[in-house]
Amino acid sequence: MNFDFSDDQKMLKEQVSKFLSDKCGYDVVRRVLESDELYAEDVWKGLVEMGLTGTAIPEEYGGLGLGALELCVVAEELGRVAAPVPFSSSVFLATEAIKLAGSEAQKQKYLPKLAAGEIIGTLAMAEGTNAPSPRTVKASLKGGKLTGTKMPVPDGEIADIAVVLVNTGGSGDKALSLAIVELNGSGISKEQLKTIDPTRGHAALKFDGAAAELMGAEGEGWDLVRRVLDGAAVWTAFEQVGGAETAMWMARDYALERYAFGRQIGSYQAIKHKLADMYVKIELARSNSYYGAMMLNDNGAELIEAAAAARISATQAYIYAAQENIQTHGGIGYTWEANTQFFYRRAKLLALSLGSQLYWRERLVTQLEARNAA
Amino acid sequence: MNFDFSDDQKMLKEQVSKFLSDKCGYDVVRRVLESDELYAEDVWKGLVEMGLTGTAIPEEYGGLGLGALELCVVAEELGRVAAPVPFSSSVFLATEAIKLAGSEAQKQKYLPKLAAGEIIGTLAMAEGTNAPSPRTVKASLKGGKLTGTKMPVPDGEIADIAVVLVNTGGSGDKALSLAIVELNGSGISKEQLKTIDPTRGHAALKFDGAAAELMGAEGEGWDLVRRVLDGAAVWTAFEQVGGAETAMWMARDYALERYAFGRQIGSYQAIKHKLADMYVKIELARSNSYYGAMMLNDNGAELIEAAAAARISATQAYIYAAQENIQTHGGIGYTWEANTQFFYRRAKLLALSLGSQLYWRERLVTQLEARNAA
Amino acid sequence: MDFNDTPEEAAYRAEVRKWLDANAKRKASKKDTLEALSGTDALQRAKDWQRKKAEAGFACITWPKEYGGQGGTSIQSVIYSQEEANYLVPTGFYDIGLGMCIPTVLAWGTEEHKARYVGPAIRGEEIWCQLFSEPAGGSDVAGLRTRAEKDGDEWVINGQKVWTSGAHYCDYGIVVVRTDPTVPKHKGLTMFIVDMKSPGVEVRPIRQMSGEANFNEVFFTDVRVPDSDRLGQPGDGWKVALTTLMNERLAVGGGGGADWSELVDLARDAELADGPAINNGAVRERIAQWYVETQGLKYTKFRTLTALSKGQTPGPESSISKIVSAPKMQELGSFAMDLQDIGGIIRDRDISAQNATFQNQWFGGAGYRIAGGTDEILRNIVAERVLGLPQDIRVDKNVPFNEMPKGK
Amino acid sequence: MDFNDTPEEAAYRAEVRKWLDANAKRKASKKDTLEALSGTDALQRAKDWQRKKAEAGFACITWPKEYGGQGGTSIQSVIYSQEEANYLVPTGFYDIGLGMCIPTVLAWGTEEHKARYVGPAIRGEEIWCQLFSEPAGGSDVAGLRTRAEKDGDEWVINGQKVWTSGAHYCDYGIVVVRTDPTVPKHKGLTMFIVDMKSPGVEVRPIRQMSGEANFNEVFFTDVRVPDSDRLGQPGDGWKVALTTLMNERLAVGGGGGADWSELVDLARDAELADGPAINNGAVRERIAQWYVETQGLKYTKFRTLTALSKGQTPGPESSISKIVSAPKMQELGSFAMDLQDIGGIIRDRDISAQNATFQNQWFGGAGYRIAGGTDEILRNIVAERVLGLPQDIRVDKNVPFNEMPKGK
Repeated sequence: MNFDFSDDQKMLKEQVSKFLSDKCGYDVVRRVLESDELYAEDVWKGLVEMGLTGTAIPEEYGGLGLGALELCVVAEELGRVAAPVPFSSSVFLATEAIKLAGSEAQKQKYLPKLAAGEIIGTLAMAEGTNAPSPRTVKASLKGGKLTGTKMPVPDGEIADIAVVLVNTGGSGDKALSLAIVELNGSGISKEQLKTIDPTRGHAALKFDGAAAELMGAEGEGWDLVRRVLDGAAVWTAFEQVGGAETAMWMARDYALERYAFGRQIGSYQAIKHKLADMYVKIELARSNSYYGAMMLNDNGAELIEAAAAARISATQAYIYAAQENIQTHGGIGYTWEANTQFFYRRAKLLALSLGSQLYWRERLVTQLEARNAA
Repeated sequence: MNFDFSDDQKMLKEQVSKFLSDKCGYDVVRRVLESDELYAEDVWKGLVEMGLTGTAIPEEYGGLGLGALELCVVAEELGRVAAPVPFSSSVFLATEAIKLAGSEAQKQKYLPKLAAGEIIGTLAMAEGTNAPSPRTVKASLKGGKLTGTKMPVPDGEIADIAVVLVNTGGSGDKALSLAIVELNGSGISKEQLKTIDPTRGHAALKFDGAAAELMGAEGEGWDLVRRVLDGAAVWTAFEQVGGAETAMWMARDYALERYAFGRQIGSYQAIKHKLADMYVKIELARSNSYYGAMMLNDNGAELIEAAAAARISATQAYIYAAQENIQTHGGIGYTWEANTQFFYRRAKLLALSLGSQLYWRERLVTQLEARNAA
Repeated sequence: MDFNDTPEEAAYRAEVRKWLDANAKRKASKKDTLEALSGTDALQRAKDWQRKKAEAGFACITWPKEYGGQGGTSIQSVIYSQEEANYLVPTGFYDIGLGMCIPTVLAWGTEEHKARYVGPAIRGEEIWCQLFSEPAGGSDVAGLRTRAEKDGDEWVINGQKVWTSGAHYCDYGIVVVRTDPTVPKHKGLTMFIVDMKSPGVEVRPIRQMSGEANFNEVFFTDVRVPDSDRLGQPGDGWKVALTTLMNERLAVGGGGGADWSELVDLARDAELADGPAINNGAVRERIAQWYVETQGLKYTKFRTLTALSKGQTPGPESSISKIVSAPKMQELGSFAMDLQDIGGIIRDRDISAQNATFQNQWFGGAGYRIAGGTDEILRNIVAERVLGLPQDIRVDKNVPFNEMPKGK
Repeated sequence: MDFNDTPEEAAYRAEVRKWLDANAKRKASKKDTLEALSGTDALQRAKDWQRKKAEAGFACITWPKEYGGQGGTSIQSVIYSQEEANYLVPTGFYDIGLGMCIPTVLAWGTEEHKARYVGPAIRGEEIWCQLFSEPAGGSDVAGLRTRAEKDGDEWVINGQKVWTSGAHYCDYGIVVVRTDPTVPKHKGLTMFIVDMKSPGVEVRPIRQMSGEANFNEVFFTDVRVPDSDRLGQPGDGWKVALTTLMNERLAVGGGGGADWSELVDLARDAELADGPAINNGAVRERIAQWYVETQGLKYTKFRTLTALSKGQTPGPESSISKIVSAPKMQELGSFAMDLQDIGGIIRDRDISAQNATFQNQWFGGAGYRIAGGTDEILRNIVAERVLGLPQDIRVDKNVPFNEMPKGK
């Protein structure tokens, strides 16, 4: 039994943590929130220099050749500081989609650049305010031409390439395919969107006959994208746990320093129990995330359940911790000046970014039904 | 605007309250719980003598000719003491079903006896552990003969007549009809069931060609029984509010008298906020119940929504108050000797007796959808 | 039991409606409200409307005639509000002044105060704000640090207030300050009327997390107030403030915003990965739950109105409205965003469902759970004042304010 | 990161499994457990099994060899428990004695105590119970009133204990009593070993709300205990008791009972008025939620085991298991009853779904939320010991016990 990260993994975590606490303080998050900057380019460069964009890319494609577990520890640290960088889009989504579905040529072409941080990638799934699915995705790929509008696309304005979920006309779940498109070509317009979390840019991408190429077999897009999401769910769960812990400790520190009626507010049960509940939710999320990490790393048979459980519990923990962190702070916590808002915004962004809990519950229970029947 | 009971109604409430606090203390509830008694016959007789079984029966059929509102105040007081009597079965269900669906002859035959308390009635809907519906009710009525098993039937062992939901072979929602059957005839066997609340007896009734007669039009049973349930939901909501208030005040009194760590436990926020939450839920339930009462009394256009809202909120209030009353008491609250158990049992019994929250939510939302579309 | 007016009430309602029909435009849709309130001339329009109401005898209906009120009943006041809500009229600017400040002046002010201040306030000529909250105070309103020192016939105020609505356009405020730090905290406070245009009063907007700025910080630097503008005796400030806060509790509403009905509309439109949201039992459960809560609050208000109409005074029970509606506001917003899946992050009114109302509500709910009494404080109030449970142990009861532990 | 044993662990596990295969019957199904535990000879069978385990070196694996333990590691102990759980063996009778009482004797007893009591306990010859809770105590364990007075070389105990498991078949108990009521409450306590067959010890079963009787009240009337059976010094009782309670926290399990999997089975069978329960999104939401909680606790335990295997001591984090599983037990039972609609009230194992397991769990959950630390106390523990938040204001810290307000 060794249900923990290895010493090497912990050392990596330590390095990332040190870099981020030096370079990615609240001032950086606030800078991106309040300015027109689309991301913290300085922080991103530092991460690239550490080789982290290539963490789980095989050495033959220019990566570090490490595994899923190493990405978990990186994700947790990025979450802890609410880092305003396109790591999840480029690494958890685009890179992994190419690793999973790309042809050898596509891998050769894009993975080394992604590993080296020369390009930023993203995954374009949604088309507005419905859940992406074979019933709702309309963007089409015909004769190498991509047409339609994708939004919100994470880091859509800064990304160089996008893996796009497109409708190729098959029936039922076979309606969808994946395509890869270079975003600096013609027939593409980008528009920054107003969202709940400006520290992580999202855009509307309009494709009007843009050059694109199929990635993976035609009709396999829905299956492929869900597999990409399973992996991303695990890494994002670590990101969420990291953020939730920051929010919890922020609330706890404030509860110790703030006095009401002559006592630390942290001595009142309403606050104590709220914080205890944060802790409980975070511990459940962390434990489920560990199992998700193990399944992802081992390509285990329970990956779908494990990923969904990690995602659901991490989403609940982060939402609760971020929200009740504001509540613990009282009025000051609701001001623009307070740093509580970074986590409130990010918690909800991450809760929705890979599909809401409704999607994940359904994915989980469908799997449990099948398992229980067996 | 006069959203309150009238002075006459309040006087009736006072009378019932006085009678019950004299005659139906915890000792009576415990006596029925611990003995083979099926109900508190002494209390029942007293209620009959006060004419309450005929409260909403027109004078022409021997009743008091009062309305739905008067039954509400009676229900609340019965709930307050967790009275172990067949009032709901006989009055809210059987009597109202006959008033709604009975032929003139059926009314003439049964209502005066029900009003006078000479007979006890009940409604037999369920057939085991599935929700009764056109898809699950199998008991059949053919040529005046009733066959099948109904359980749990409230007060099935002591009831003299039952209104029975039967399958008469129509298609879809028209599969069901209502029948009325005298339970002292042949072809009927009764078996007392072990349930979560022995202070309100329930039986399995097996019909093997028992004589029965159709009540209301054939194929209208599902519609009729749902209308009966709407009314019963409002009265039961008052019963639930009454019980919930008793549980709340029991918890509150204990929180004042019990000390831990040198202080009244009612001075700790965990207990205070728990009690405040009870109060909030009860007030919402009471307000929804008032509106249900008004709709029921006026046969208003929003009866279905109002009844469902009353039932859902009263169920939630009673379940919460009863459960957290035990929690407030700690260990002693979980013993057989404690009176907390009466309310824990009764809260759940009433939560299920007219169909669980899942039924009522669905009834409500279907109605809201229709209204919002309009 | 009915919702109908008594004959007297009906007659009054008819009169109100007639006047409103003659003087204001009836609302055609929900959107109308927003438009009526926006624009740079909103304040002037509000002043005009308030003057008109006062002239017609529909302003401050329950106040004594001698000070410019109508000497009417609570239920008349409610009837007027119910009817006015159907018309496109500017509201909001006078809620605090007429809802909280002037009632405090009426209760504690001298005859001179009443003669000077009440009339202009009713006629809308002078707007009032309330200056209680402080950065260090929060839920512990009495823990305030802004101080006033006596200097001849004047008091000199120094300190900072926060969360003051409308401070930038108000003419007067009521301010509670510490005049004696050597006695326990509730005992060393005094209330003053302050001219908001006095030298040394500086108003700065507070930007909220949501990006809006609905409140202000107000800084006092050597602000001089004549002793004659004191409300109550020195040291009575807490008792005076309680009068204001009791009136606040009555004034706090349901929070508004999208509710179950908007959620039904959204659920009809929203496609989840496995089908239309409206068919999902988890969605239907929430629609039912929020319907039940909203209706419960609505009919609780009707019960209160009935009590009012019988001459009873509503008590701290009214706290339940905010206990229920504040978390609902936040949760409903959040859940509605979930129904929009990834697209739920979009806050652009042209793209997001129902003009991004759910996203804005999710932000606003976080603040509404705090403003005017947190979820936690309101539960304390219900537990203590309705259910009679003991206060938490108070370490600050008998300690001089300047010796109390304060934290950062 | 893997669940596999190290080579040493694997070897130990193989050894354990080999011995269990030779000495016990492997479980075929879940039901087997219940049958193995029932019957009037359960106690004797438990004694036989404990003796066998001790002879084979699998009892009290981590305890020192000199007192009859094996001097083994925590992880060996866990491995044995994991494996034993797959076999039909009688359990339960020794959990408190070997899990809480004897560890306290080992920590605080004299050499004579250890020599006399530990061996027979390990071999199952003597069973122990724990006598801490009192009617007036509850969550406030130190607020106990049972008193002992010195009389020569003996102490005379009078008072009442409650919630004592197994008092009727136990040979010995550890009892904490008040020996000095004139000092603050934590300081006047003393712990004793008590012979449960002593004159004056009377055991009465407590009937629970659910109808079962798993616990006892124990009355002490002039029970005499030699001073040599004192554990620790007079006045040290609270410190000694904390040793016991720390061990309890480790011993408390997940509560067991029906979980998401049973709920899936039920939802497949149950027909709601509008269709099969398994198709209802609200049902699916709860299946997902409880799956996530159960798995979260399971993997939290694996994280704890990993820490154990590295020689670390688990802390108060283990409280989270009961915080999550106790309300879940109650709510899952309650919700499963809802799925059975009106029929959910039936508690007859032959009629109700899955042998009335949900109904029984709904009763049991109400008790489980209280026993061994209420929901509320456990949150205090997490907040104080894990997150470092201050204790609530303690009015009982420096007050002589006999001057403290006590209520009824």
